[in-house]
Amino acid sequence: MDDKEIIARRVAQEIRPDTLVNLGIGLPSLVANHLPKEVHVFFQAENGVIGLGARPPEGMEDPDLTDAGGAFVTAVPGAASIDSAMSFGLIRGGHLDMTVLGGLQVDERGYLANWMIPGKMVPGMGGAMDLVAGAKQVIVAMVHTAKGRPKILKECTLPLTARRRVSLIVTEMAVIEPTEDGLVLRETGPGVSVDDILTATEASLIVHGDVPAMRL
Amino acid sequence: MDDKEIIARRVAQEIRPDTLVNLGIGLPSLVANHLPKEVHVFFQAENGVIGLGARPPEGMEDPDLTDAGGAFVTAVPGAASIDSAMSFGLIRGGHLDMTVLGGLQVDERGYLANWMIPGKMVPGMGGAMDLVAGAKQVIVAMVHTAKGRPKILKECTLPLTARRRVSLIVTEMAVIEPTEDGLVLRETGPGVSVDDILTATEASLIVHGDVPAMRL
Amino acid sequence: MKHALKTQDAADLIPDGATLLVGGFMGVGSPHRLIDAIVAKGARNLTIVANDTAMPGRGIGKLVSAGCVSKIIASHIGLNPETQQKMISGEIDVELVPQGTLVERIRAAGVGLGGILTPTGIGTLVEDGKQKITVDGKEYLLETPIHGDFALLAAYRADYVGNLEYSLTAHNFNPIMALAGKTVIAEPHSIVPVGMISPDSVKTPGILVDHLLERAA
Amino acid sequence: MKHALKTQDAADLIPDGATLLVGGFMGVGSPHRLIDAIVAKGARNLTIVANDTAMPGRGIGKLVSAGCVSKIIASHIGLNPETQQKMISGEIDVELVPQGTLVERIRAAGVGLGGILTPTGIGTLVEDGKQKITVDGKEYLLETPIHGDFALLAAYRADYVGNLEYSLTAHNFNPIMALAGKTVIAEPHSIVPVGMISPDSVKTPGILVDHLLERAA
Repeated sequence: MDDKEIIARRVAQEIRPDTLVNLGIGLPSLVANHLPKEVHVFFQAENGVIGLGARPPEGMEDPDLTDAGGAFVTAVPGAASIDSAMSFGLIRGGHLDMTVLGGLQVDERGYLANWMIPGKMVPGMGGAMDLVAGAKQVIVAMVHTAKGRPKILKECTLPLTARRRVSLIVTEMAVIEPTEDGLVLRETGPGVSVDDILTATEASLIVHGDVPAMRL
Repeated sequence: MDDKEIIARRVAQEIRPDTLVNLGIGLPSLVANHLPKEVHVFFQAENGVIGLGARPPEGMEDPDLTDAGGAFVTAVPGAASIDSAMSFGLIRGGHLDMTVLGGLQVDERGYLANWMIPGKMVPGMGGAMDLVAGAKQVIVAMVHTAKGRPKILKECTLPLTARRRVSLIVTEMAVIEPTEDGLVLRETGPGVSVDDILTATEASLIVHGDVPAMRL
Repeated sequence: MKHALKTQDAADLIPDGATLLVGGFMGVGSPHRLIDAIVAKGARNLTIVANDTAMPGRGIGKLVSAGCVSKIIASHIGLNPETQQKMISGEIDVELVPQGTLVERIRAAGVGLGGILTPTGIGTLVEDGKQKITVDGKEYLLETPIHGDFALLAAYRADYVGNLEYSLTAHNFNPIMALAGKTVIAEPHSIVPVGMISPDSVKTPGILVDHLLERAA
Repeated sequence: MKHALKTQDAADLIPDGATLLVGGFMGVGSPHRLIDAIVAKGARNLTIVANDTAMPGRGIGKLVSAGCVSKIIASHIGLNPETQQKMISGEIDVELVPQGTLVERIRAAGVGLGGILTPTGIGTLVEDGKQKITVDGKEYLLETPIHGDFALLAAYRADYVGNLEYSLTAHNFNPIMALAGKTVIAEPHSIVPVGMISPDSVKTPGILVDHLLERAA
């Protein structure tokens, strides 16, 4: 199982039935593949659909039905198409149960930076700031380190996405829950020890007794 | 011709083709009857329809299609049904070309009072404050005096509907245009002299030369 | 997927003292069966947020007549003399709000805004106690969100996901209130299987609707 | 009633230096024929307000490539490296706005609000130069309206009154921008006679639309 699959599988376990979930582009979008068939969830694409479906068969694409990454999709029975005001009204109004987003950095306060690297990458925040400010639960899904350097830091050095403590950080090495007291290590990844995690993490982690391994 | 018909006929002359017009309940609603057939206008009912039509034949009413007074109506071809956010978005966003409203008082500044008589009548402002604040043109359609007492005053004694100079005052005695310099008498009503108007008006009126009579 | 509730079971969800956003304009587009059930169970001390209180014997007017209501936030009560009497006697506290401001305040609550700036009400009694903010040299009133414990909606058609369609002037406040109730109860004329409503026809996405009333008899 | 315009005639209405609200999300729901005509006439110095600049060779990306644009207000330019290069070289001034804030700012302009209060952006670079206002103990940014000289919309179907319907994820910013352009030009796939669209299906009332483009070939 590669790192991305570990992360996607573990995040999928967090999704409750009958909720509204927004998956970011890239790694987070893989989470949908690992949802048990019996768990019914509506996925939102912030460009304007509730009830995002699978990719259409070749030749059956509709140019007017894409996900937020611009890829052709379908919609499930019971879907709704909405404009951007409704889409972000849902996100900002607290109607979105969960968002899963990629991350560049997360810090001890649970603050996320994921939208720019000054001087290098200025793509714009898109919907990320609204999602982090507005979703009931924010899950950061990212690999634990970048080129061997920790991404979970004492304090983010990159511009923040929001001043809001995210709900959970899921990497291939660990599940970490930001709390009022700091970052609590909840689970270890496959073949990874608590010490491995501490070494790969700049932020202080709170470790309570034996930390269970992810069950994937 | 009774007073109300004079007023309704004269106001109807102000309506330009291909505009969006909101007519208040009561006297203003009579204006629609006097519009020339060749002038195409969309009437808005602020409860949620653009393209208000005539009363339906008896037995053909739809309980879900009424005007802002609660009366059964129809809709013309090309009508749109809208929710209250869109309806008042149009009114407040400057998309409504004209509103015709009743008045309790208007003063020399052109300010209108039409929504309450403290201690006597507190119906609420409904959409009146939004209409006066937002419509491109505000026409006050009212009888000139109430029980022999002037309604066009130096300064309104009743609570204002908005701090906005209305566009035109049409009564059975006169057409008066509020301007930066004050109230200008534009036309006299049938069988009414300028002196009659001055006597029935508390506010100062600016009279330029010979004042033409309404052409009804 | 939601099973449709019996009207009385839906009314029983609403405790005394709750704040209810109630759709409708002079009774058109109001959830009439739900209102009847709330009257029948003898609810007390409700705060009603609605465009108007209709008239005695109709829609929200029934809640007023039955003594269920202690506070009303509305734009217009002029066609219901009972509401006016109860306001004057002090039985009901009435807050009057311009209609466009009312719908924007409810929307603000629903879409997570802390408030909106509007010129409506500037220079009038509506100013009282409100913050004024100048933007680009123009003065505005800061109007704050109005949340509801419940939103009670009337709809034309629903599916069992809770997606809603509305009809003609029965839209009015319903689609906006759907955003702003902690618990949203919708009373549709009819309910169709999931997949029967085109995604483009949905005006209130089902994920906003917590409970669906059984279809009209 | 409106006669449909030839695409080139519509493009000719737009002077250099104008501010254009342009619908679309990565090119889906953008007015492609109108964009091509604006490129063809060699427009210059445009300010573009849009969710994104798509990618080179697609939708708004074509305006960027052709050098028509001097300023962009958008939430995302990450998939168009040309926009990023022109931003870095100083050829184009880019203002980045969170997507939900962008749509609310455009809506505010369209519905006559002086601004809205949002928590999005608090504690981030988006705060810079903005007024902060506290309501009920919570801090918000005051975000101001964004008006356009023109709104350029894509729609699924129109009638000759100008009523518009949209399809699936091609709604996006179009229905909101329809409120906020001084002149609104809509590019529908098809146009039907007046009366063929149900009043309940209309998402943009025709009175907002100034010009209709001829239907797609």
